Amino acid sequence: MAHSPYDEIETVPPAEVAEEELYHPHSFITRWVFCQDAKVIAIQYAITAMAIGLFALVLSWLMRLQLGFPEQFAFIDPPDYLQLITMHGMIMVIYFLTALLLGGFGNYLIPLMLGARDMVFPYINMLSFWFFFLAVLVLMASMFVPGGATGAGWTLYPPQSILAGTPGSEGGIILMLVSLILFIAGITMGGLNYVVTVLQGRARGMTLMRMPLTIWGIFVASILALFAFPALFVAGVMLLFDMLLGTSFFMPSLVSFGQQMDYDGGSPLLFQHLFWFFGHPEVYIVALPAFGIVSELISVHARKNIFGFRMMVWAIVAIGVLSFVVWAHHMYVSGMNPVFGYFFATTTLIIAIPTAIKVYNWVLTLWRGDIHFTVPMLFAIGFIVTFLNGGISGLFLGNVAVAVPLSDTMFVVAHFHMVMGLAPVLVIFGAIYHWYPLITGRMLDDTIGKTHFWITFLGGYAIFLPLHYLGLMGVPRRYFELQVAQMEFIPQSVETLNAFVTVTALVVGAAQFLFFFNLAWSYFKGKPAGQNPWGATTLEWQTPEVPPSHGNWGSERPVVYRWAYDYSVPGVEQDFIPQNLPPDRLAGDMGRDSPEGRGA
Amino acid sequence: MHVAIILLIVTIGTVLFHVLSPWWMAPIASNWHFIDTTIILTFWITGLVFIAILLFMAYCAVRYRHREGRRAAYEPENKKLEIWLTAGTSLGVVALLTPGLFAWSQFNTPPDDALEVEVLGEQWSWSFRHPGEDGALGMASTHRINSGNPFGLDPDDSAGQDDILIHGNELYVLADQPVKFLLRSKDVIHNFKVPQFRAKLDMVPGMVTSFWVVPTRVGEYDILCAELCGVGHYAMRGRIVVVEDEDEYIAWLQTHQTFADSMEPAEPTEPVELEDQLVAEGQRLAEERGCLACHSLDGRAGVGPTWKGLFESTVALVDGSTVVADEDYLKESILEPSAKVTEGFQPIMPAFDFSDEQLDAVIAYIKTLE
Amino acid sequence: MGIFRLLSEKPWTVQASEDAYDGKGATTIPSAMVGLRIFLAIVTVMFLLLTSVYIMRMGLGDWRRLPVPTVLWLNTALLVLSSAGLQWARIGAERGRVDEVRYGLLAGGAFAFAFLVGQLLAWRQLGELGYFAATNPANAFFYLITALHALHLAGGLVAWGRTVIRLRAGLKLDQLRESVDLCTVYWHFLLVVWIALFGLLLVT
Amino acid sequence: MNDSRALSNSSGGQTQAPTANATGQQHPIGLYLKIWGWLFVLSVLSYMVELFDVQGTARWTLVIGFMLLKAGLIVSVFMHVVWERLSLVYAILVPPSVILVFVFLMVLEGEYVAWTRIVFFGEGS
Repeated sequence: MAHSPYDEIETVPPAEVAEEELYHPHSFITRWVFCQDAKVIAIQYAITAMAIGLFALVLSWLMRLQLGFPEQFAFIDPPDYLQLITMHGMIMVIYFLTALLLGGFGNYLIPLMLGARDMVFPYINMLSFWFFFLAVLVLMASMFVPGGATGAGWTLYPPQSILAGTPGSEGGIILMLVSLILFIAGITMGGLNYVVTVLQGRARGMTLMRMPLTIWGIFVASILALFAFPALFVAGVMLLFDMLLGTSFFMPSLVSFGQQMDYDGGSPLLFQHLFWFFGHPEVYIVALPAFGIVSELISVHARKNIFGFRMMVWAIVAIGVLSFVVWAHHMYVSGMNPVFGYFFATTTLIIAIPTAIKVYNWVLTLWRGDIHFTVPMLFAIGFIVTFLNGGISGLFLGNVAVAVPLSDTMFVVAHFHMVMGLAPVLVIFGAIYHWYPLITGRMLDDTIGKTHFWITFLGGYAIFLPLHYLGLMGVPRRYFELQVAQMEFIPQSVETLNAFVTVTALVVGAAQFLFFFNLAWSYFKGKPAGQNPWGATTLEWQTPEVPPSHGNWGSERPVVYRWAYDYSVPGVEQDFIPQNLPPDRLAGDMGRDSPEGRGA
Repeated sequence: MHVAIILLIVTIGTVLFHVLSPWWMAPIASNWHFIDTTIILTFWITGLVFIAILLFMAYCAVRYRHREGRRAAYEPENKKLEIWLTAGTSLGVVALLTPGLFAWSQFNTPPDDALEVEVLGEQWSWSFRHPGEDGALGMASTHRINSGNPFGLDPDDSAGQDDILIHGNELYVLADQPVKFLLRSKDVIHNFKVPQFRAKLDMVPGMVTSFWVVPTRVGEYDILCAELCGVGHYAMRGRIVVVEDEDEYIAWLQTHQTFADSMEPAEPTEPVELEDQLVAEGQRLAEERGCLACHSLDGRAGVGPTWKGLFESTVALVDGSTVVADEDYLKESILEPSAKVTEGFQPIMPAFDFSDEQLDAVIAYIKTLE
Repeated sequence: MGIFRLLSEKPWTVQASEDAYDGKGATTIPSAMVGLRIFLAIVTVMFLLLTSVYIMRMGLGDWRRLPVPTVLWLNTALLVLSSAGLQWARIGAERGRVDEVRYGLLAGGAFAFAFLVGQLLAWRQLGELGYFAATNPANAFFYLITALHALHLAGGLVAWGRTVIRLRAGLKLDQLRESVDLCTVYWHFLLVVWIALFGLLLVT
Repeated sequence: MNDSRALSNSSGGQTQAPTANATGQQHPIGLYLKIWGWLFVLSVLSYMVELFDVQGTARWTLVIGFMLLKAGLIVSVFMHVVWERLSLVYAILVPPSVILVFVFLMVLEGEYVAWTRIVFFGEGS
């Protein structure tokens, strides 16, 4: 009885990407440089993003040195400091996290987890990477033009971003905007590919609800990216017009250093609305893939199905939709129409509900599980702690009146580093430890991995927890120097705290080289992984070869018979059932007696 | 096991840090206790959730860790539990949101008897405008700003004639007198922030924003700029003095000119004879007009070149030529900074509309810095 | 098709396999067409954002209405003709008539080029009258909006050129139908955007 | 048993789909002509608004109304949206409607900024 539906599946026509359309490389260049294989593009994305992320990490060290030991480092002066914070923020949010999570993980995992041979538009996929690469080059170039890179803060608020008095207002800002526009072009091509592949390229039997949560996260995040980045595009183009043609979209009449400027009538708030209409969904563009991946890690390593799967999917969709109507909670003290405060505080706190549910469900997945404390699991647990902490400080900042004393202080810095810095980075590490065996065929070293985890997690937590309290005290952000002695409300002890945070940041930063050492060493000397070392159900581990070859699936694409979380199914001997395992090949009796009508 | 222990340590450590660390909100000096109360309430609700979830995770880490023969439960969903959790969270959110919205509505309804004071921001200093006897501020706009009219007041607006113009970074307010700050910016976005007042708001060029506050505690407080406004952002600071004594307040007000007075041609005064007096005046000006935000006195290059040893030194300019920093050069550099820009610095200094006397004073001060 | 039903499915039960493969979505519409649709939605969002900014900026007091160059009416007609040309090609492709496809495509492309030249003329006219981008926000928006629209059309012409080349290379109609379809939908879309934007420019 | 029947029905629909698609594309030219006609009529109506010099809210409502009708006709017929599955229509129409929230709030914001300028700067009406 239970078998009959599967027989019918065989009549379903095969999915989109036909065999003959698969791209075949002809030379070294088409194999590794201008490659159209999503897996290679994923690696290209990941390496570029990690390289520039490492650069941004070094920038943060310089910032911390200045903050922790003011006046000790003469080579950092105020314009440098502003350039450091701007480049660090912009790189981390956009060129590192967005590119790595969508371009890196998206490209690698979407085709494999869906049972596709490749992305639907491989050529556009390749273009997407090269646009991203070009954007990175232009961004780097902006540091070498006269005046240096822009120091307007990653939010690039006009008027200051294009006026004298801000470093980089000569050329740096122009290159920054050009780089962003290139990035948007690239991410739009990539995002189109991810979305259409999810809609069209799934293997037979892979319904939307049978997709792993990782894919759900990346899918919804790609949709967000597609519809949020146009706002940044519009804002960027208009800012370029204001800068180069002297138009007044965002520029009111103003007197800059005693001189009347030609601008008139524009409104700086307009830019902020546009920027945050992109900027808030951007937070979830980073967070949703991380949510998805962490669900995967917890489920696999706790050997238990994710708790409340449907709730998790709904939460992802709800967060995706709501994220477009909360943008102005970044603008509570911006002087916007005060009426907006009520609306945005309400929507912001509503979005906390699906987010909280996700946290509960991760924790409840551990409950009654069979928890293997592997390195990916440790990173997932670390993520829950930091994300919970950062989510909680988000409740302070989302609640309009409470946000008034806290905005523009170190509290905000601590909040978004906890929730958008540390948390996604922990997930990325966990994901790399999890999927490295698939990508290279070798395991990463466990001892180095655990050391790396504990230093990163505990160190990161120790860096950002105290910063909340500095913000609570009123210590403003983006200050080159605090001059504690002159500020009555700041006790002397803050200097010690700042020095402590700096030292910890240096240690945690240095610990990341352990990770890169691990990556390199294990590539040659790591323990061979074999097929499916974690005992995962999802399709990417069921490829005929590990690492998967070009085209992923050998002669025949897989057919999917079940959802992605059949772990520890009662009555089945193995504690996991791969998604593509036909019911008649199940060892033991089929899970007919499991709850909710299996075998009805 | 060690995972559980470390989770416990993180939980206890976080709580202990919260309770024991010396870093906490600056003592409040205004009427916005309600904001503080809401913050504390948020700490309680979210703190309990934080502790509960972490402890539960620690429990799971011990109880459900992998052992030989252990098998996880199979439970795709548990509707009852999920509904309870959702409902509980929604309740918590309502408990947080309600006082928040209530406080916001207070924040946006200034009392009718609030004194309106204008705060004018520019890179990187503050000035203020008191409404004068009529209690009303005159119209002002950026279009009308020039060296004789730095606030851009409308000369034809009768309400503006008695407005008292307060140059310099210091403002006095009366304790227990509600003040509504009208915020305006000449150039870029700034933010008027006094940490002890809790309330703050951006000052946006091209519009006027406002918030209100009742200072409740006598004392001197720092004014900070809390919105990135360029290289001098960190140095854009002022003082606000809360006084109880009305006479003291009025005496302070009277040290400043009204708009009408400021528009009258200044009477020629006797030249200052004593060199010390001149230097002292120059020092006062340098501090008040924000010169020292950019020009250091200790030889360090800041936003602008240091003043130490500047006089009579040879200065390299961006166009490759050199010039000796004599009195004429210094004067020109103050009145028209973009004329000769020093090598290695950006042409970002504002033009200062100093009178000849003021110029002499500042230059006399610079001469002493050797 | 119930998106809510889809999302409320319990994937761990066997019932779920009823919709075991969402085959309709994958087979009836070619992926390229789905991709184009989503892209058009993105472009719509972009122009809508621009419009909302336009409306807000309009209310700020210093708005001076721009004289609409007469040539824009001609351009609108050209764009309509261009769209019609492509529609002709599309119908031809459906019915397997190569000549109609060829003439339709060529006419559509030629009118589109003419439209772009016309837009340049409009810019020159305005420039000669002294309406520069910086003088007034209305001018700035006019240049910005027309430039973005023209860029999109120019991008479409690249796809058009590729189709024409493949037609001349002697590809069969079956292999070309999809390209012609895509071009036509894109052209109609840009026509809608232009009519909406032109209307906006006219009434304000 | 019910399950398998439902499935075979749906898969049957899928095998037919390509042919249904091919016929679905062949709409009579008459339909297009009719739509052209309607577009023409609507345009004429818009000019009537201009011609009779209708002012104020009525002018805006009429002009925008005709514009939307025209856009709707083109999108639904020429871009074939009317023959699409509902879910795709949702996917295409929902994001732009979220933007409408943005449009609405921007109008409010614009009015607020303009108001502060009138009150404090004494700038024109």
